Amino acid sequence: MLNGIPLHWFLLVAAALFCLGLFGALARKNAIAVLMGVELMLNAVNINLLAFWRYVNPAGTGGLAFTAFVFIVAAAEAAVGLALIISVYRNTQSIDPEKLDQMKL
Amino acid sequence: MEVSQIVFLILTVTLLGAAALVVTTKNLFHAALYLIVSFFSVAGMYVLLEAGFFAAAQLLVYIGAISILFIFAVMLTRGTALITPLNSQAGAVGVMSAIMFAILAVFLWPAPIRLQEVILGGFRLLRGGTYGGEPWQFVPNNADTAAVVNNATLRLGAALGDFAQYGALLLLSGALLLVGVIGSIWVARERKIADTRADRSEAAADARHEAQLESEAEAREAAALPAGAHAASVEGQH
Amino acid sequence: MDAIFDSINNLVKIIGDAIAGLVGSLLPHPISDIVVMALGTLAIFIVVLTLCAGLTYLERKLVARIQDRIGPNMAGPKGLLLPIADAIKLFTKELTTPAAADKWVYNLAPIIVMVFAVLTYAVVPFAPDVIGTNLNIGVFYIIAIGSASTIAILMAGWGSRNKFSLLGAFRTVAQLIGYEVPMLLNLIPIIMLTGSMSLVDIVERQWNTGVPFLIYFPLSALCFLISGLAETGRSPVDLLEAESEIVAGFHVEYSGMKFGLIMIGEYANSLAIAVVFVSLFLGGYRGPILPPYLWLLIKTLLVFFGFMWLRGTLPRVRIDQLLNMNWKFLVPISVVHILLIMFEGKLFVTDPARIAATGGILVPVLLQAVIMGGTSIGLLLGGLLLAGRSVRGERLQHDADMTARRTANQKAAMALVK
Amino acid sequence: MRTDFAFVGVMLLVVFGAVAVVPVLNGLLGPKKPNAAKQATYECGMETVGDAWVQFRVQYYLFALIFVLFDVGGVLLFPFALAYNGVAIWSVLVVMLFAGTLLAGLFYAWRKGVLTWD
Repeated sequence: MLNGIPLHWFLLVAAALFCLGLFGALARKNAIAVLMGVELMLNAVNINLLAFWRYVNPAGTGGLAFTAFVFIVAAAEAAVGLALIISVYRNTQSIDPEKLDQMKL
Repeated sequence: MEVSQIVFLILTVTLLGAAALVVTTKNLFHAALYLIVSFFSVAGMYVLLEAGFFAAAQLLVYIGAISILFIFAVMLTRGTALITPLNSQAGAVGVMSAIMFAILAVFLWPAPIRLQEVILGGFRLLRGGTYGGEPWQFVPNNADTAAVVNNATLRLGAALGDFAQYGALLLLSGALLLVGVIGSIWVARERKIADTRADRSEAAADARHEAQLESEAEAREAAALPAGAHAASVEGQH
Repeated sequence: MDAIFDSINNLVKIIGDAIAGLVGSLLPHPISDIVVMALGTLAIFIVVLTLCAGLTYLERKLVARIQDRIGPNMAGPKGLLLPIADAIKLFTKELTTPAAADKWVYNLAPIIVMVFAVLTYAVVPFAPDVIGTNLNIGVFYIIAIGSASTIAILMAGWGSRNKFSLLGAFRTVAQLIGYEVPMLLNLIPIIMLTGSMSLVDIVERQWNTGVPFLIYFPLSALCFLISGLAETGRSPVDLLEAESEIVAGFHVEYSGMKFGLIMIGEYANSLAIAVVFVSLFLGGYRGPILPPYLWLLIKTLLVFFGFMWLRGTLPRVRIDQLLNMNWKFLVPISVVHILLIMFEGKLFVTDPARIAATGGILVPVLLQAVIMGGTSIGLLLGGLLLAGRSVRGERLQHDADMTARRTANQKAAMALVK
Repeated sequence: MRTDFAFVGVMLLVVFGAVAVVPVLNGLLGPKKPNAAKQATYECGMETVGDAWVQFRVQYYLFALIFVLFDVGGVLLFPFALAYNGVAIWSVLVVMLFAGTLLAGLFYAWRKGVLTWD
């Protein structure tokens, strides 16, 4: 209990955010929007990591270190994913993931 | 209601509202802006969790860097007007996400079912332990905890440099970033026109086509030649 | 006598405490805290706005002097009322909105520029115990806020739905994100020596050791200043509003007070850079004899005077030059600087307790400062030498290419004539 | 910790409120005579051709990539800089290796000509 906010509030919000991100990642028709959904999911993970760090083990650094790692992963994922999308768009003039059904461009 | 609870609820509403708009808005630039709003609310959540360093890092990394990448990508891939923002499986995906959230909510809500204890107890039983017991031991909210939380960034820094703790993680993340950036530069770079695969295959097809035309023409010439020669010889006979 | 000096030195704090006490006695507990914070916020906001207004007048006058003009002289005595006249003019202009604009984004952008500009001042110490809030991540917060405000420019460029706006916004963002990197990197040596990110701790360390960080890290100071100028779009690097190239950059379509907000926001940003520079490298509010807030004001005005001087003197650089200087000079040299300082910080130690723990050579503070400052200057000179040589090599190569092409053309022409 | 940040939150709200009033006030004080020519997109007097939201060059994205490399890497350097006084020399070497990784990325981009604006 941390000044009146119980842990499960944070976990519920993170769960809702994760499910919204999942919906975005699976249901959007635009590849960039799919990546936005993935970013939302990573943020939900970060909220969980920091919430457990703060409530359960603030003396340790595991939650913090892995949050930092998720930051890096998110940045690298966005960079590579968007570069791929730009490249695909340049070759096919489309960023609808459903239309990309060929192995070669 | 305490002040922190009110702040939490406001942040929750903005966060989930903005996230819902991110996944449904048709205009991608607006979706990127809503994404920024949700990042900002997540930074507020970090402040409530007393991780100030990560709140600022959220601003720096997510809003200052990743959102900019997203907006640049949106600008670079224009001309793809969307009639519908969602694909054909959207309904099924929505139902699945809702079910998933319902399951998570049931698990996470502490009373009256306390399913988390059931599940964790079940895991313990599977691993040969005993059923029951508190799943998480919360730390008390006293001066010691406050001091520990306050110098968390310093301890994180010490842990990141130490191979006994997270030094390997630091180097791994450095390598990941490096590889990611090199890969993206390689993929996104504009090459000379004959260098892209599409152009290369096109050029190859062109070359094949030309070769075929050429050989056909040669064959025709070759076929025409004896006839001509014959005609010439006939003419010579006259 | 001491009591009088004390009360003069702590003038702001005494007034603030009195107001806080008054509010606390009138209102119940959580609300009174929030009201006190809101009042403090408003105080900072008003001080910043007043300073900005005064500085615009000073800057016009000074730049006019540099360019051999008189400058503002009509509104009030010596044109002193010009900022007020400007405000009245901007407030009574018509607000035009392009019909094609993305209304929400377009209208929100100037407000966000201004809000983020003011937010920076939350962690700047004005005097001992006179600070918005002493965050333990102080300088990191400043960088983060500066980084997040980039979005407002993209919003303005997109929202206007104008080719020039969008082009200007793109170029601006390319410049801003580039120059954030040296700014970020050059804070790290200071944090390493201080062991804290709070601006108060950084100022106090400089006062306690008696050596400002300018002597420790001249290279960092230079990089921070250049990137600060570029971040806020001050004149030698004001590609954000290159009137002659992209009409006025991302804010072509803004008029009236919306335009005014963007301008004041940028001005507040450059003032913030000056204040932060003073706190980081010149000892902040600390100084002998005079009261602290006066010291901060004097130092900040001096740094800002340098900004104005640069604006009046130097021509605008091209965008390729600007980006080249950042990525090919400032960033690599900053990283190398950090690496060297990390080494020296472990080698030359001032604290005897640390010798026992991690080893090293015990040196007095001044010697440490001189060693690190020497490294810093040496690195700067070496970098300049290297960069100068490479630039000269490129230029010679270019000249040679041009000559070769010219002779080839002449030969071809001669052949044609024959 | 949380109370420190409360000031930032209050500042955000108060300044946002104070600043948001300004354009509204200007709208009340200034004249309102819109017409089609005034609301047209400004292009130095020329008629606008095509949509303004045109496609841009990939070079901007490449610059943003290198920025992300240093921005995200720099974030990890900050906690270490904070802990610098208390760590052993080996830790310093680990972090130097990390910083070297960032430089390697910069030099790769340099070699590939990404940094050359044309």
